[in-house]
Formats: sequence, structure tokens, C-alpha cells
Amino acid sequence: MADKEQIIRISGVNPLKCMKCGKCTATCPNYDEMEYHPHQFVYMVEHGEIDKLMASESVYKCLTCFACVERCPRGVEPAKLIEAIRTEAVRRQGCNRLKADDIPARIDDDMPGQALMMATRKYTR
Amino acid sequence: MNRIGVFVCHCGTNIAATVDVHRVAETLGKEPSVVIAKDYQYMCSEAGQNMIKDAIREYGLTGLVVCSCSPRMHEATFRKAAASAGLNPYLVEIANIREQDSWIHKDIEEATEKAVILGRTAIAKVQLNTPLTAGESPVTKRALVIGGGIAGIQTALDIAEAGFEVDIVEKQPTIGGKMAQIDKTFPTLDCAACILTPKMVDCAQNDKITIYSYSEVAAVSGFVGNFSVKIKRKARFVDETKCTGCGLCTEKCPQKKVPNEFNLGLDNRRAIYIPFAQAVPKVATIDPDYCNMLKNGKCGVCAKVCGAQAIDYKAQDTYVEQQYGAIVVATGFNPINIDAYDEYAYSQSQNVVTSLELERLMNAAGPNGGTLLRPSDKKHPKTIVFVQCVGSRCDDSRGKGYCSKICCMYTAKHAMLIREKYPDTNVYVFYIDVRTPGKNFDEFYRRAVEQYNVHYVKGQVGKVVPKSDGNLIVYGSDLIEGKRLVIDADMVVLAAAIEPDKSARSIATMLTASMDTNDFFTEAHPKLRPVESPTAGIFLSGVCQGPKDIPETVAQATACAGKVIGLLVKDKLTCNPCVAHSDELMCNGCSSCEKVCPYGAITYEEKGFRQPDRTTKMRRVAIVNEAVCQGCGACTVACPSGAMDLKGFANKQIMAEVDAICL
Amino acid sequence: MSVNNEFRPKIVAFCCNWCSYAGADLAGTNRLQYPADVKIIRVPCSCRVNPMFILRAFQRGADGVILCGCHPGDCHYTSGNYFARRRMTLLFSMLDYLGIEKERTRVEWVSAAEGAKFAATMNDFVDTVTKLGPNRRLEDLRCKN
Amino acid sequence: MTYTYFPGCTLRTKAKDLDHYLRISAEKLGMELIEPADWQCCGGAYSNAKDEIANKLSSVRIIMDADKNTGKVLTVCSACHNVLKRVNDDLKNDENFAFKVNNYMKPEVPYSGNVEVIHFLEALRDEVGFDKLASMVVKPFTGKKIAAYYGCLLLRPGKVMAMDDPENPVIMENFIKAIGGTPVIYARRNECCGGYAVMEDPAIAAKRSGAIIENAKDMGADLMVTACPLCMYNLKKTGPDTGIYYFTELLAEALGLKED
Amino acid sequence: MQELIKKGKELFANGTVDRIIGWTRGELPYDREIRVFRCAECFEKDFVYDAFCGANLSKYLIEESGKEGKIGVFLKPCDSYSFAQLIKEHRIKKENVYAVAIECYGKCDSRALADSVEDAIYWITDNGPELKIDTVSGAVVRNTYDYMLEKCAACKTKKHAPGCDETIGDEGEKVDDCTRFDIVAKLEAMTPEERFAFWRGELSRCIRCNACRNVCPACSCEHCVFDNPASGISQKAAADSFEENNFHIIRAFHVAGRCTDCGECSRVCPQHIPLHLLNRKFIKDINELYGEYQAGENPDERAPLTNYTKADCEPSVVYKRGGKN
Repeated sequence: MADKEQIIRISGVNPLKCMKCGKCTATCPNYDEMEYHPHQFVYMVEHGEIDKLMASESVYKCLTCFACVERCPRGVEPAKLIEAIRTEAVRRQGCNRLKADDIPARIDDDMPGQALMMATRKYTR
Repeated sequence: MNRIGVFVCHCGTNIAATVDVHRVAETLGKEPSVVIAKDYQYMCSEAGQNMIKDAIREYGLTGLVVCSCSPRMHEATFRKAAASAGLNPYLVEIANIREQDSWIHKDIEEATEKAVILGRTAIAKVQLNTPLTAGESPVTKRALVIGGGIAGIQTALDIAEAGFEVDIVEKQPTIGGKMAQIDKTFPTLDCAACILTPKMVDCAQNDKITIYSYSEVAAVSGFVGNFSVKIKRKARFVDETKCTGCGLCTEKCPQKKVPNEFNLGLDNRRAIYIPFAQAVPKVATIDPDYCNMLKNGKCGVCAKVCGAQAIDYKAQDTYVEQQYGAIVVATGFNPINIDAYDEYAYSQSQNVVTSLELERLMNAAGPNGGTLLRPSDKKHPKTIVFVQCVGSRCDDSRGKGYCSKICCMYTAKHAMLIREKYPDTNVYVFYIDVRTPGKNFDEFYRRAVEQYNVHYVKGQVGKVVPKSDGNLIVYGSDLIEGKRLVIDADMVVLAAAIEPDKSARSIATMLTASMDTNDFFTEAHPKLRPVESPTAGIFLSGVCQGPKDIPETVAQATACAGKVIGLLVKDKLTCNPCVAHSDELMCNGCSSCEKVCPYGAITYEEKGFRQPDRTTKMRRVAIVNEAVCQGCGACTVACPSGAMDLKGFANKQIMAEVDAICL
Repeated sequence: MSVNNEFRPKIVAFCCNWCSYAGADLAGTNRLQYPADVKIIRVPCSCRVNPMFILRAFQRGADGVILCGCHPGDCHYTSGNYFARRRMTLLFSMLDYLGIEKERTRVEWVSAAEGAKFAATMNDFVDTVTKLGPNRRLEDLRCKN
Repeated sequence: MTYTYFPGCTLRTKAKDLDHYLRISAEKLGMELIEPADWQCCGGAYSNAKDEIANKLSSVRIIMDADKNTGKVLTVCSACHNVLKRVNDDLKNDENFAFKVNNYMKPEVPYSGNVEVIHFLEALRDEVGFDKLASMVVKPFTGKKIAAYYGCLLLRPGKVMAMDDPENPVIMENFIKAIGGTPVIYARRNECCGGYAVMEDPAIAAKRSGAIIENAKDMGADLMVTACPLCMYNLKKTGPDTGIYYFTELLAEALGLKED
Repeated sequence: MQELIKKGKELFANGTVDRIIGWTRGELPYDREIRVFRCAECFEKDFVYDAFCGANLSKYLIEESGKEGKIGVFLKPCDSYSFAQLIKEHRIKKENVYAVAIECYGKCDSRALADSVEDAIYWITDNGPELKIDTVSGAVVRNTYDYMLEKCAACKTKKHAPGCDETIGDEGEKVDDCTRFDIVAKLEAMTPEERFAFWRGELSRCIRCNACRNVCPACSCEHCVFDNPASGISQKAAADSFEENNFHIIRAFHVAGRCTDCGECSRVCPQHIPLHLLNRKFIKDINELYGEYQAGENPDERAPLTNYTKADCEPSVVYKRGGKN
């Protein structure tokens, strides 16, 4: 079971600061790809619904672009919360999102090493 | 021999829940010279006060200690009670066992122990208290109002109505303030100019009111009843007494490219200008930053066309010095700078405007003559998105922590007016909460929704992307439907937070009036003394004290005037008797005290002293003017011999307190 | 009552009536906790505090003395805290020169609006003084009646 | 002006242009770049999880090396810059992190936050000066409408990166003016290109980058410039293969250094 | 000395003054007492100015200038600052004083000198820097400079404060390489424990004889705060070790910004407590924190403790500066 306190601790985010304005969701560039949106992450963590979030594909759709972090009027930092949940998810045995075998198919000649490096950081342990 | 009475208040459960009040009374009752110690539910109640009065008479008390809430709350109450029972009110001491004990501690044992110590400390002090009698000082029967917006205007009119002289200092060339820029007022939708300008004219015509427009407060000295204020009259290069306000100069001036601040830069004015048609005083002003004559001596058109010969390019700033009994702060507000919120693209598109700009765009006297056209191409906007809480309700790193209070209502007003006038225009309002407490306010908002079909969306806008055709793609969340809206809008209107005018900070410093962390003036008591500053003789009117709408501002302005009148009707003010006093036998006459006195309350005289050998020796000694002394005590520490002491806070008394705490 | 032998310092806090005492009241109104070891003496202005009072407190067994006043520029009496600032700077420096731990004395500016700062300041000061322990260096200087 | 220059992995492989043009321009502008002999990867992405230390150590090494020589790390890749600046900020402001790192790395002198991590753009603005740069331009981009694409890493989090106003940046626009071009301001210049999500789903990156290019073109851009190899990849993959440049390439061209 | 006697006689003769305050021989050969001379004859006979005239005459003028008539006084450079400061504080009525500035090359620490001679001294002749000491077993010679008072060894200035009516000899200059803060700095560099031990060692010798207070020109209150029952700190003797500290800290604080560093407190202390190190600490702090200030130097300048600037340092500066922890 994922622990709400654990998520709050590693993210350093206090979901109680949220005033539920929805600006994070409004400003999220990847809104269309997500099942749960940034404000829902904040709300659901506050209510302890971590497992649902952890199982959701949305965790891997966040671009960590920090638009929500920069623009949140209350300084809640939803992207850090999402990253904490993703980190928890991929830290579990066998939960690497990006498997070594899949990588060759996803890269091409022009792709910078940086993409692979960042993806590895974000999607794997 | 001292006979001290101790009274311990329960304050309901406020104190009694954390402090064992019986034990406190019992323990303090055993202190030497305490002759009676009692506890009671509410010492400040009539029954409680009677208990004190009875004890004073019955036991012939020489000192009274009340263990209760902060002395800032009820010291005056208990002093009054003591006085009515024949005990000098300055023989009363308060031990603060609520704010500084029961409310901040959880452990009963600890809190009780502390209460006993605080009680003992007060007992130690009160034994050294001496009866004090307050002196008197005269009151200058004239008030100063700083700021000529609706708050300042209303306060000035009300004070003048009561027969007192009032001066208004306004830094702009005209009085009127923000209300003069507003089109219609909620919730009645009457025209702001129609209700404001008659009041402006009243000010001008009232012989009790003097308007110092285009002026600023330069220096303040003195104290309640006796302020002395230096007013800087900025050079307007037009003689106010000669100018007839005909406006010819403002039509002939060749410098046409000056951003018109009255229309928030949405159009231009000339270098010589009258801010708006109903300006008071209706006289022209030359803007030295743009006037060619003032900048390089090449022009002089206005002087040529002025039939009244009112133009004076050589004018200098002048100063007026005036005495006042009371000062009213009515410095008002401004919308914040919204550069930090450029996700709304305010800097990128002319079609993103603030609400105050929208007021001008919709105003008949505004740049478009009252027809709402979007600034970029003067087309009728078909879709308008309102964004609430821009910079309000933020955490400290992102903006203002407070709710600006007026935005919900003026946005409903804007939305309604647009829908009324242009029924084909779609209006969206993104809101976090709609806050409409106030008479007929929620009804007004509901009308916007139900009658005018304004689309209220619970959510916030996150990004505005301007397109080359002037349209704006607005991304906003609809939290109720759980989706994101993408709206192709013609205009976006931002409800920018409001903040106190920047000039307020320096005025607060001159007046030694305190401000909160947002630069709003602090009131003497948040509930019970809302229109007074903690600094005696300084009063607060309007938004300088906190966000307010027009009805509230006018209500507060009138309340403020009431307080000022209450002060000015008095011929004499009772002084604070806790003032400095110099023991002339000890005084060296060294002038150290005089140097640190902020009020100039200390003077010196040569005085003869009988010597043991029966000769008389002349010595220079300090004399304190008790009416002028405010009792800060700076002199007492500067005095090397200890001749200077402060009544009510004497060296011995404070030492006794120190001893009692450290016992 | 449990017997607790842990060291609890005696702290004397001088607070000016207009800002800091009001700040302390606000801390109370907002129920912000700080240790009961702090006892406040109300003075009209920080400039009323004579170095003698501070020495007296140490003499009588205080472990720490803190002076709170309005922020510089905001003094109710215009300039009182500026004088207090110089006096306390020199006094504290002298105490340090005599070998008395400088952390036992402090000046903080707390406005009437800063209830939270008042509580935080007191918590921090009590913490600092507690860590220093009893006023050992002044112990033999104490006047025990 | 001497800098510890950290190119980063990508500049040695897929983004050689970004590196090459920077080096020749820097030389012309009188900037001396010292490239540490044995630099390693910055770590790729800054880990936001508070309990991650190891991921940040490679950045710490780069910073501590710079502490020993110039005291200034110069970067140009947006990703490297973001990671290094944020780790440096942690070292300065997160006591717990600094303590653990100093314990682990055991440097001779504990690192106390003296190193400055700056982006090549910051160096151009603050140390060379855009005015001086403008005076050295020999082939100005007169009449060219150039859209600066910032992406997300360069500006956010604004408090840490502190390079420019995160919502209304001007640094690249001023750079464009300095090389004689006309900057095009468009709202999506600080929106994400899709970034590393291209590994997860190339369609995401295509949508994000597509919207950006469309916005820039709509506002009249002839060219686009970026500082980030990954942005470059995503933009080029989605949009036209031409018209998108590293800003260093335009710089070199303006200074008359571009071969061909 | 002859020049001074000539000047004194002249002042009497032309009626400028009706009395002169000056030094005269005391009981022991190296004792010099203060005396008010009321006629030219007694002045000529008994006035002395030599290596033992360390005493600062300015404080006596508080009393004397309050009397009728005009009094003459000879002021060494360091005395002249006390004089000017007391005028500034309205303690001396300048119109009743005729002040003559005189040169000084340092005065002799008579106790140290006496200790250096084994036999009983019955006469000392001051021959410039050389002192001829006649003892019961014969004459010995000592150099004044080897037995200088601390305040003279660390002399800050040979230049008089403004306010004297005339000057005999050449006006001197400020001492560039003045060493008066060296020991203060050394103490500051110690650990608090060391400093505490140092001061306990010194101050514990105090016998509360009040000599320092009585000689100090700044400590010239009509009634001393320590004698004032309303002050809450009045006391006659040091009841315990705290009282010793308390007395000296408060005394130093009361004269802070007014002390001219004349060094009299240490000169007269029978217990040889270096009290000047307390005063000099305040002077050093004031100079460093609020700008160079010499009490008595400028009649119009505000004293540092009755002055402020908005940009003054915070008291927390103390945590950052000073010695080790």
C-alpha cells in the first residue's frame, strides 16, 4: 500500500495548501493525454487515494514541465506530487516503465542522448 | 501599608480551562499586603466590576490587580471601575493571563504557575504605583484628510458639515480618485459620475473645505490635537486662482502623445491637461515630463492662448504649513502590476485588459465613447472571458494573500452590462469562489446568471494564447464538469488584485501609524475601533485600511468623520499621565534627555537651590512639558543620573517586575 | 505531577506597548504556542529599557533577556527604537566583552501584525537559551537572597 | 572572463552544432572556456523527490570541480543547465542535502555554495553585454522575424533558475535584437515541447511541438531558435526540417564565423 | 614650569582671573595635590607642573565655575577634551573660566617609580625626561618614559580640544600610531571563557572605594545613580561579585559616548584595575559601528548614544563580530 505520508514527504508538497481553483489543470500542456489531471492528483493525495493514481497511465504523461508549479497561486507544486507518485511506482520491483528491450524501437538516429537519459530517470528506478 | 486586592477572571473558559483560577487567587491571596483575592467568571461584566468596587470600599484598597485578558483590552474598563469607587485609576495593574498565558499554553500546571508569577509581578509593581492625574492639552479645531477619493471626500464633507475646517490633500491634479474612473456602480447600476461629481462640487463650494490638489504631505510633527503638517504644493505651472478651466490650452497644446493616465493609457492627452471634464478644481496642469517649453524652452503655445494669463512656466514647488487637531488617512488603492502573471498574456495582447481598463472602455467619457470595442482592431467582441483572483488569494511568493473583495461584484456588473447592451456577446466568468456578502449583492450576482445568462465556470484560466488575428485561445478548467475548456475569445478581462497606494508607506512613517504586512493601515482594534489608527489622532477612511467597495467605503468614511468630530468638539484633551518627570535635585542639566526627545517636550531653566551652608546655588535643570510628552521613556535611559523617570513605568516599578519574574 | 528535572530557563521579555506587546497578544489570539518560561514586561517603548533592567534580570537569575520593539521606522514615538538599537548593541557587545554568552541577550523587531513571528522568536530564543544551559557564567554573580 | 565550460553528453553527439558554434563565438567574444578533462554526465534530469541523493551526485562533482578553479560553470544545453543550477541551489539552501553530500563526497574543503552556474545566454547578457555583442555583429539578421523558443527547462522553476521572468522572458528576444533580427513574441514560447515523453509516446511530442510551431508561425516567425537539443529534436521531428536553429548557430553567423 | 608661573602671575596681575586652579606638592615627594590659588604670590610659591601632574583638573571646574569671579586653569591635551565635553553638557560655565592650553609629553606613574627604588625617597627633581631621585642612601636617576602612566603610554593626541583661551608652546598633533585599543582587541580575540576569567580576576579586586567615580570628569552627576534610592540600584558597597560587575558596567555605560578616554579611572584605582579597558571598549565599538567619535572634540556634534541613523547596524551584529565562541 502506498502511503500518503510517504508521498507528501518525498514530494515536499502540502496538498492542504490547495484552494481548488483548477489552474494547474487549465495550464497543463498535456491535459488531453491524462486520465487524472493535476488538480485531481492534489485532491486525491489529500484524500489518500494513492493506489488509484499509481496505477493510472497519467503518472507517465506528466512532462515535468513545471507549468503547474510556476503558475499555482498557492505554491502547491502538483508536478512534484506526480513525480513522487511515479517514483514510488517505478521503485517497486519490476515496475520500470521503460524496459531495456523496448528502447531500440523507440529511438532514431537524430534523437539526442538526453531524451534517453531523461526518460530513464523519469520512467525507471 | 499597602492593601492590595487581587481579582482573577475566568473569562468563561478562555482562562479557566487552562489556568486553575481558584488556585491562582488562593496563592496570590497569601502574598504580603494582599488583603483580598477572588476569582470570578467575567471580571469585566457589571457584576465583576461591582465586586471590585465593593472590595475597594470595604477593604480600603490602595492597589488593584486584575488577572485577566490583555491590558490593551480592558485596562481602561478596570481603571474606570476603580475610579468610580474612589481609587485612583493608576493604582490598577493588569496581569495578562489570557493572551499571554491561557491561550498559548496547554499544560494546566504550567499555565497556572505562570499565572501566579504574572500576578505576583503585577502585585510587585502596583505597590510602587503612585496616584496620577492626567493633564490637559488644547485641540486645534481643524482636520486634515490625506487623499481625495470618495473616502476622503465623504469624510471631509461630514466633518465640514459639523462646522469644522477641513483640508484635503490630493496628489493628483483633481479630487475624485478611483471612483471617478468607474462607469457604473453595483448593485444598483447607477452612474458613478452622477453620484460622485456632485460631492466633488460640494467640496469645492464648501467654505469650510480647502482642497490642496496636486499636493503631498511632506512632514508631520506633533501629536493628537496638535499636529503640525507641511504640505508640498507641486508646481502645476498654471495659476489656480486665474485659470478658468476653459480648456483652450488643452486643445492647442502641440504635444499630443502623452499617455492619458485617467484612461489608463488607453488613449492620449496633451502635455497641458485637465484630467476629465468634471475635475475639481477645474484647472489645467502642465506635465513637466512632456511639456516642450519646460523641457527645452521651445513652445509657449498655452501661454499665448490663455486669456486668463494663468500660465507660469517658472512656477516652483511651494510649501504650506498648517496646524491640525486630527489627521484622516484616505490614501486608497491601485490595482497591482500584473506583469508577473503573463500566462494571461496581458503584455502580449491589447485585447487582454484589466477590469479598471474595461471600466474606461465601457465609459461614455472613455476612449471609445462608451461603445465596447476590443482595443486591437476596434471590433465588437463576441466572446469575453473574465478571470477572477489575478494576484489575490495567493501564497506570499505568488501575490497577495488576501481577497480583494470587490472583484466578484464588479465582474458580475461588467458581465451584466455587456450582456444587457450586447446580447449577442458570450460572457464567461472563471471563478474560484463567488463572494457576494452585502446587501442585495448575491441577488445581483444571481441576476447576472439567471437573467443575463452569463456563463459562470467554477475553475481558473491557466493560459491565454493570443493569435495574429487578435483572438485569444483561453484554456480554463471547468471543475464541475471535470474538463478543460478551450475558448476562442475576443477579449480577456483580468480582475487584478488591489493593493494600498504606494504613497501610503511613507505617510505611515510620517504619522507613526502602523501598517500590516500588506501595507494596509492597522486599526486600533479590529472589531471595536475600526476607523482609528493605534496612533492617537490618526483616523482611517476607505481602502487604505483594507479592501472595500463603495458602500462600505462611504460608511467607513462617515464613521471616521464621526470619530474626528468627536475629537474636534473637545476644547481640551486629557493627556496621558504616564509622562516623564525630572527630579530637579538629581538633574545635571546636561541636555542628554533633550537630544533624544522626539517631541521637544524638554526645556531647561536656571534654578536656585539652597545649599547646606544657606547659600543659593544656581543650576540648570530639565523641565518636562507634560502636555507635550507622550511617555516613550527615551529620556529616562539617556539620563546618566537617573533624575529622569517615567510615571507609571518608573525604574523602581520595572525593577520590581524583573525581580518578581526572576524570583 | 511528574518530577521533571530538565532545565527550564527563565526568560524576561521586554515588549513595547504598541507593536511587540500587541504582537504577543496576537500570538495569543491565534493560539500560537511558546514556552511558559517567557514572561513579558510591558514597557511603553523599547527605548524605555534601561541597561540596568537587563543587568538586574541577570542578577536575579534570568537565563536570557530579550527586548522586542517596533520595526525600525515604525516606532510609535518615531525614533525610540533607533536609540534602543544603539544602546542594546553597545550593551550586548560589552556583555560579550566581559565573557557573558552573547546568545543570552537578543533584540527582535516584532510588529503588532506579527503574532506568528513573536511566537517563533520566543520559541527560538527559549531553544537557544535552553541549549546554553543555566546561566553558569553568571551563576557566581548571582544575588541569591 | 574565464569559465568552466560543461558541454554535456548531447553536445558531443547529436548536438555538435550547438557546441561548435558556441565555442567559436565565445572565442571571438573574448570568453575563455576551460573544459574539465574528465567531466561526466550531469545526471540528465533533476530528481524532484526529496529522498534522491545519488542522482544528483554527478552534478555535485561538476560543481565541486568548478569550485576549485573558475568558480563559474557555463552551460548551454537547457537540460544540463536546469539540473546543475537546481542541484547547486540545493547545495546552497538545503542543509540536509548539503550535509549528506559533503559526507559522501568528502571534499577537502566542504562546499559552501560559492559556485555560480550560468547559461551561455546569461553570460552574453550579463558579462559580454548585448550592446557589445551588437557592436560586433558583421552579418546582422536584418528584417528576419525570429521566434525564440524557451521551452520549460530554461525558465522553471523561476525562483531557482532566476534567469528571467518565467512568464514574460526577454533574454532571447534581446539576443535576437542584438544580432539584428526582429523578435517574434508568441504565447507558447515557454510551453513544453513534449520533452522526454517522446520515448513514451511520440504522438505526445508531435502534438506539443506542433502547437508551438503553429503559434510561432501564426505570429509571423520566419525562423525559430532554441537552446535545447531535445526541443530541437521534437520541433524538427514535427515541423519543417528547416528554419529551426540553435541560437549559437545564428550567433556565429552574425559574428561572421559560420563556414560555408 | 616657569613659563606657566609667568602666565599665572600675569593673569592675576591684569585681573583676568581672581584665582587659578593648579597642582602643588603633596605629602610625599611624588604626590601632587590640587589647589585653588587665590593670589599671585602663593601661586608663584607653590604651583608645580612636572612629571607627576597627571591629574585632570577639568572636573573641579564644575564646582569652581559656579562660583563668583573667574578662575584660571592649565589644561593638558587630554584634560582639554574633558573640559570641552563638560562645557558641551552645560556643566562648566565657560564664561567663568580662563583656560590655558599647555604641552604634555607624558606623565609618570609615581607608584611604579617609587617601587623601582629600594630606599625611602625624600626628594625628586624633574630635569626634563630625567628624574633625579634623592633617597636616604643617595641619589639615583630614572627616565620618565620608562615609568609612564598607561594613559600616557597610549596617548591618543597631543592636540588640544577647541575651547581654550590661549596656548603656551606649540600645538601638537594627533598620535598616528596610537596603541590604546591594542589590549581591547586582544581581549576581544579571546574566548568568552578567557575573557570572563580575565574580568573576574580584575573586577573581583574592587573594593567599591568610588575613587574611579569621584575622579572621572564624565561621572559628575549631582547625585550618582548609585546613591539614588529611586534608581533601584543604589548601594554603598559591593555585596557580591555581581555588584562589582554591575557597578562597572553601568558606570562605563553611563559615560559611553561622553568619556574622553582621559584615563583617570585607572590612574587612581588603588587596586590597579584596568578600568580604562571598559571605556575603551565602548569607544572602539562606537568608532567601528557609528563612525569615529571623540567626546569633546566637536561642540556641535551629537553624542553617539543620543543620535542614530536609520541604517544603523542591528544588535545582532554582536553575534557576528567580536571574539571566538
